[in-house]
Amino acid sequence: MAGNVDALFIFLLIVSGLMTLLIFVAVVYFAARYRHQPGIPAEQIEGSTPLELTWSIIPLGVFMVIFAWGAVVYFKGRTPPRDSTEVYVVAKQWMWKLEHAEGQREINELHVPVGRDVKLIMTSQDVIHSFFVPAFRMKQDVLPGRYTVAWFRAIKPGTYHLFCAEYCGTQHSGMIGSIVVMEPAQYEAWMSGGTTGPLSASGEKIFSELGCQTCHRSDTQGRGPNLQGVFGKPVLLEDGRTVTADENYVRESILDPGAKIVKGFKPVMPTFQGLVSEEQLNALVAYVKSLSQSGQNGGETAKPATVVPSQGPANRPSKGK
Amino acid sequence: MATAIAQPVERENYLNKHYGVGSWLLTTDHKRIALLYLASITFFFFIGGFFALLIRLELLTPAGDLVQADTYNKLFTMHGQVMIFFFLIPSIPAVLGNFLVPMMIGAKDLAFPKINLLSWYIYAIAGILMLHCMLTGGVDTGWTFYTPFSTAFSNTKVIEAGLAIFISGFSSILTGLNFIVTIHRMRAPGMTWSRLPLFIWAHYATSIIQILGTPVVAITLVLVVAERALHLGIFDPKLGGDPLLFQHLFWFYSHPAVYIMILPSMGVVTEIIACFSRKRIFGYSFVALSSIAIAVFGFLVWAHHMFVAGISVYAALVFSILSYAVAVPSAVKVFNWTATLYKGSIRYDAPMLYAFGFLGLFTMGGLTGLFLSALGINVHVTDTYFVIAHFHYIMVGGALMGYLGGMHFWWPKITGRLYPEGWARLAALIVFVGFNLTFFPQFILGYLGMPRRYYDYSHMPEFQVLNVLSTAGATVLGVGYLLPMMYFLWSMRYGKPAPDNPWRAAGLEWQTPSPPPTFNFETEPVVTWEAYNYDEIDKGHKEVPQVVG
Amino acid sequence: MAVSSSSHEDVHNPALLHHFATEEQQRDASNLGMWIFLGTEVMFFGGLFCAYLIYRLLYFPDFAAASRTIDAALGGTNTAVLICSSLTVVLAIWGAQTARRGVMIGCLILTMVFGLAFLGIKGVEYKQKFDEHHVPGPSFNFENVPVPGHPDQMANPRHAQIFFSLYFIMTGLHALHMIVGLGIFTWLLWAAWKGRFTPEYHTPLEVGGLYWHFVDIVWIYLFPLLYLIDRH
Amino acid sequence: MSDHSKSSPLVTYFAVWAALLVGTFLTYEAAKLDLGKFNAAVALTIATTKALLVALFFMHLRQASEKLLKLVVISTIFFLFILLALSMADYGTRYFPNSHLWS
Repeated sequence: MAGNVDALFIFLLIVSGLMTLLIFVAVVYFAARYRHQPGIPAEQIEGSTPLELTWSIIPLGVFMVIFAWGAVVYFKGRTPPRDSTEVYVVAKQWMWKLEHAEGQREINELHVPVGRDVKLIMTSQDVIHSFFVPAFRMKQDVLPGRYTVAWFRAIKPGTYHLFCAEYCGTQHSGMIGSIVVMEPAQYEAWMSGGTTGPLSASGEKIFSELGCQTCHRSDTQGRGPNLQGVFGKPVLLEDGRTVTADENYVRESILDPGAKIVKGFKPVMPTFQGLVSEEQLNALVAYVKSLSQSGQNGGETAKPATVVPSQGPANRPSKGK
Repeated sequence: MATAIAQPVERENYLNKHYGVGSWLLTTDHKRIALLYLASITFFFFIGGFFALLIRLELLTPAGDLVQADTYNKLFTMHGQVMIFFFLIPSIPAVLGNFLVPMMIGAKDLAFPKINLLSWYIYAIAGILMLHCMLTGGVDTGWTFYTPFSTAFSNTKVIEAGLAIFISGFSSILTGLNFIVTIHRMRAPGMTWSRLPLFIWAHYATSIIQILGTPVVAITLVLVVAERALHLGIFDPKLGGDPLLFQHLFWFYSHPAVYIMILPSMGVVTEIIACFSRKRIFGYSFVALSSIAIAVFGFLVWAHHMFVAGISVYAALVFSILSYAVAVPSAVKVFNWTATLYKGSIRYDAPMLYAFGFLGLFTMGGLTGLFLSALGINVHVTDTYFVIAHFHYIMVGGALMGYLGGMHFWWPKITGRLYPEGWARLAALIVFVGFNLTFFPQFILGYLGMPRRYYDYSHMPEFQVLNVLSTAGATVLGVGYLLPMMYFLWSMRYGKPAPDNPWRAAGLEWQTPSPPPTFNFETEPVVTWEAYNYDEIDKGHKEVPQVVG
Repeated sequence: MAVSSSSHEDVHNPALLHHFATEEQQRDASNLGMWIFLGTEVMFFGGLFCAYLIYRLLYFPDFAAASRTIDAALGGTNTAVLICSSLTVVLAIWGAQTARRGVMIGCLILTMVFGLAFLGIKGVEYKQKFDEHHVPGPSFNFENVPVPGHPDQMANPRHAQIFFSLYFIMTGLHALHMIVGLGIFTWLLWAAWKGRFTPEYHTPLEVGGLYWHFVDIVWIYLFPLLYLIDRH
Repeated sequence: MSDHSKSSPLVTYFAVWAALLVGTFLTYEAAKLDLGKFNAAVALTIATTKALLVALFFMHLRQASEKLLKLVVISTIFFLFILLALSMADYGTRYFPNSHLWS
C-alpha cells in the first residue's frame, strides 16, 4: 500500500512542482522584465482563446490521469483480499479494543505477522473515530452503528504508530497505539499465548446463551432461517429484494430484525439492541461467519451444512428476522 | 473605530456628513455599513488569531503543558468557527464588497440599504452570542460539529455556538441577495455586463453560493440543535440515524463556503494586478466565467471531505472526478493573471506585493488540493496536518492576502488618507515569509502522519522540529498582521490626504472624490468605456475616464 | 423572514427611494429580491427534504406506518384552505390593480382568515399527535404499530421517531413561515387601509403575495410526502 | 413584470384555483390506490403540476417578461437537484451490492 500511495504522491509532487515552477518563474520573470520604466507603456493584449483552451484542456488531461491513478490506488486500498486474517476493532472514547479471530484480545496494540493481509472489521461504541496507520498509508473512519472495513499488509517487522484521526473528544490525542509487526515464527509464539479460544467459539457460546438456536436450528424446521453457509451468500428477502449476507447485514439482523426479513419467515425475532455489547456482536458475527467457512474453504467439515442456494424459501439460511 | 477618523478634507463626504453614534448605528449608507463590518470583523480576526497563537504555543512542545486538553479542543474549535464564520466569510464581501459594489457599477447604494444594515445587526447579534458562548465555557466539537459527538457526547455549549452560526448565516445570505439584485438592477447607464470589473463578477459568483448554500448549513445546524436538545435520532446511529447524513449536509455548504472566501479575494487580486501592470486583464471573459464556473462546480464536490468517512466508493469516484473539474477554472485564473503581467508596466506598490503573495500561495494551496482530491492520497493525508496546511494556504494565504491587498488598495478611497508605503511593503514581506514558515512545515508533518486536532504528541517526538518551525512562523505572521492594523489606524489621523485616484486606476470608484460623497458620485456616471482601459489613461487620451453628467 | 417584511419597508414610501432612478427599477429590484430570497428558502427546506428522502428510502415501511397515523383528511383540508388563500391573494392584488379598494381589503382579510384556519387545523393535528405520544422525545411511543401490508410485522419505533421528527420540523418550519406571512399581511392590510396602494403602486402587495404563494407551494409538496406515503 | 397595469383575467385565477383543488382531491384519492412504486411518482407529479400552476399563474412567472426570474427559479431547482442527486449517489451505492434503495 505504502508504495502505491508514495508513487502517486511523488508523481504529484513532480507535476505540481513543475506547475509551481512554471508559474513562479513566469511571474518573477515578467515582474522583473516588465517593471515600470518611464516612457515604455504597457502593451494591451485582449487575450487569446486558443491559449485559454490550451491551459484548460492540458491541465484537465493531467488531472484525469491523477484521478484515474488515485482511483486505482483507492480501490485497492478499499478491497480486502479474500483470505485475509480478520481482526475485529471496537473503538471507544478513548481506546482501541482489538480482537483477533483466533481469540486474542488487545488494547491499543495490534500484533500482526509480516506479509499477511489483515482485514479490520471496525465499529465504534460512541462517536466517530478513525483508524489511521501512517506507515501503511491507511485510514478509515470507524462509525457507531455499523461496520466499516479496512485492510493492510505489513511488509517489514517493526512497531508502527496507530492514531485516531477523527476528532473524538477530550483525549483524542491520547487515543493512540501501535501496530507490532512480527516475523511469522514470533507471531505464532505470540498467538499461542493465553487465549479463551477463537472468537467464533465465544460467539457460539453467546448464541446459545441468548437462545438463538431455538429458532435458528441447523435443520429446516426452525422458526428462523438456518444459518449454515449463509455468510457471504446472497439472501432472498420477503419483499423480493436480494442482499448479500455480509458483516453489516448480520449485524443489522441482530439489532433490527424487522428490517430485512428472509423470504418464507415471519417477523418474530425480537431486537437485541441494547442487549448485546459491541464485542458480543463481533463474536456473533464471527460465529455466523464460521458456519460458512468450513464449506467454503473445503477444510474440516465441522457441520453437515444444509447450504441451499438462494431460491429455497423454507430453508433459506440467514439470520431470521 | 471609524468615528475617530478626523475630518480629512473640506469636501462633504460620507464620513463627515453626519456625526455621532446614532448616525453610524442607524446608517443605511453602504460605505458606513462596510466600516461597521470592518470594525467588527477586525475584532473577531484578532480573537481568532489569539486562539491560533495559543494553539501554536501549545504545540511547541510535544507534551500537553500549556493548556488542558479540553481547553485546547475549545481553542481549535473556536479558532475555526470565529475565523470562518465571523471573519473570512464576511471579510471581503461585507467590507470591500459592501463599499465597492455600488461604486464600481455606478450606483448610489445597494438595492436594499435597510436590509444591508439589518445584515450587519444580524451579524452583530450572532457575534455577541458567539462571544457569550466563548466567555461562558466555549464549545469543543471542532468547527465541523460532527455528529454524534456534537449531538450526544460533547458537554459544552454546542447549542449556543450552533445558533450563533445559524444566525450569522442570515447575515451572509442577505449580503449575497443584496449584491445580486444590485448588480442586476442598479448598474449605471452604459455599464454592460462585459464592462463590469472582474471584482463584480467574483462577488456575483460569491453571492450565488451565499444564497443557495448557506440555508442548507443553517437548517443542518437547526437539526443538530434539535437533535441535541430532544434526541430525535436524525443523526444519531443509536436511534437509527446516520451520522454521515450530517456530513453530507454540512459539507454541501461548507465546501462551497471555501469559495465564498476565495472568490472575492480573486476579484480583488484581479483589480490590483490590472492596475499595477497598467493592463487589461488577459482573457477578461474567461476570468469572469471561471468565477461563475467555480461557484457552480463548487457545489458538486463536497463529499471529497468524506472519502474515508464510510461513504460509497462509487460516490467517492464521482466526487473525486468532479473535484478536478473545479480545479480547472482555478488554474485558468492563475494562468490569466500571470499572462496579464506579460508586457505590462509593473509597479511594486504594497497592494501589488500582496497580490504577488496571493498568486504564489494560492498556487501552492490549489496544487495541494490536487493531492487531496486524488482518492488514494486523500486516504493517507486527510485529517492530518496536510489538510490544515492546504486550506490555510487557500484561506489565509489566498483569501486573507487578497483581503489585505484590497484593504491597502482601497484604503485611500475609504478613508481619504494614504498609509505609509514603506511599512506596508515591509508588512507584506513579513506576512509572506511568516506564512510560509508557519504552514509549509505542516505539509510535511501531515505526510509524516501527524493527525490534526492533536493536543499532545509526546509519543511522537519526531514531529517536534517541524512544529517548532511552524510556531516560530506563526509569531512572525502575528507581527505581520499587527503591523497593518497599527499603521492603518495611524494613517486615519496622521496619513497624508489621499488624492481621488492615487493609483491612476481605471475603476468607476476612482472617478469620485476620496472619501466619496454619501451617494457616491457628484454627477451620475454614464459609462462609455471598457473595464481596465489603462491604455487610454496612460497614453493621456484621457486623464481619467470621463464621467458624463 | 425578517427579510421579507423589511423588504417591504424599503418600498413602503410610495415616493421613489433616493437610490433608485425610476419606479420601475425599484419595483423590479424588490421583485427580484423576493424571488432570490425564495431561492434561499427552497434550499432551506431542501436540506430537510434531503434528509426526508434518504430516511424514507432507508426505512420505507416504518415511514409508511408512521405516516398512516397522521390525519390525512385534516392535511387535505389544510391544502384546500391554503389554495383558497392563494386565490384571495391574487384577487387582492387584482383589486389593487383595478382600484377596487373593497375587493383588495376584503381579500386581504380573507387571506388572513384562511391562514389562521390553517394554523388552527395544524394545531388540532399537533394536539392529536401529542395525545397519541407521537411527539419525539422521552414520552414517544410507537410500539406495536404494524407496517402497512404486513399485519404481523411491527414498525421500528426508532425509525418512526425519525419520521415524526422530520414531520414536526418540516411542518413546524412551514407553520413558522405562515406566522411570518400573517405578520406581513397584517402590515399589508394596514397599509391598504391607509390607502397606500394604488393601481400604479402596489409592489408590497405583489412581493408579499410571492412569499405567500411560496409557502403554499411548500405545503403542496409536504402534504403528499408526509401524509400520503402508503394509504392503500 | 412590465405589464402590471393589465391585470390577469379573473377567469384564469378561478380556473387555476379550481384545478388546484381538483389536484388536491386527486392526490388524496390516488394515494388510496395500490400503484406499487408509482404511488410516489403520481403524488409528486400532481404536486409538481400544482406548484407549477401556482408559480406560473399566481406568481406571474409565465408573464415575467424577463428571463431572469425564470433563471432564478431554474437554477435554484438545479442546485436542489444536485443536493438530492449527489447525496443519493452515496446512499444508493453505499452498501453495494446490498444497496436496495431503488428496489
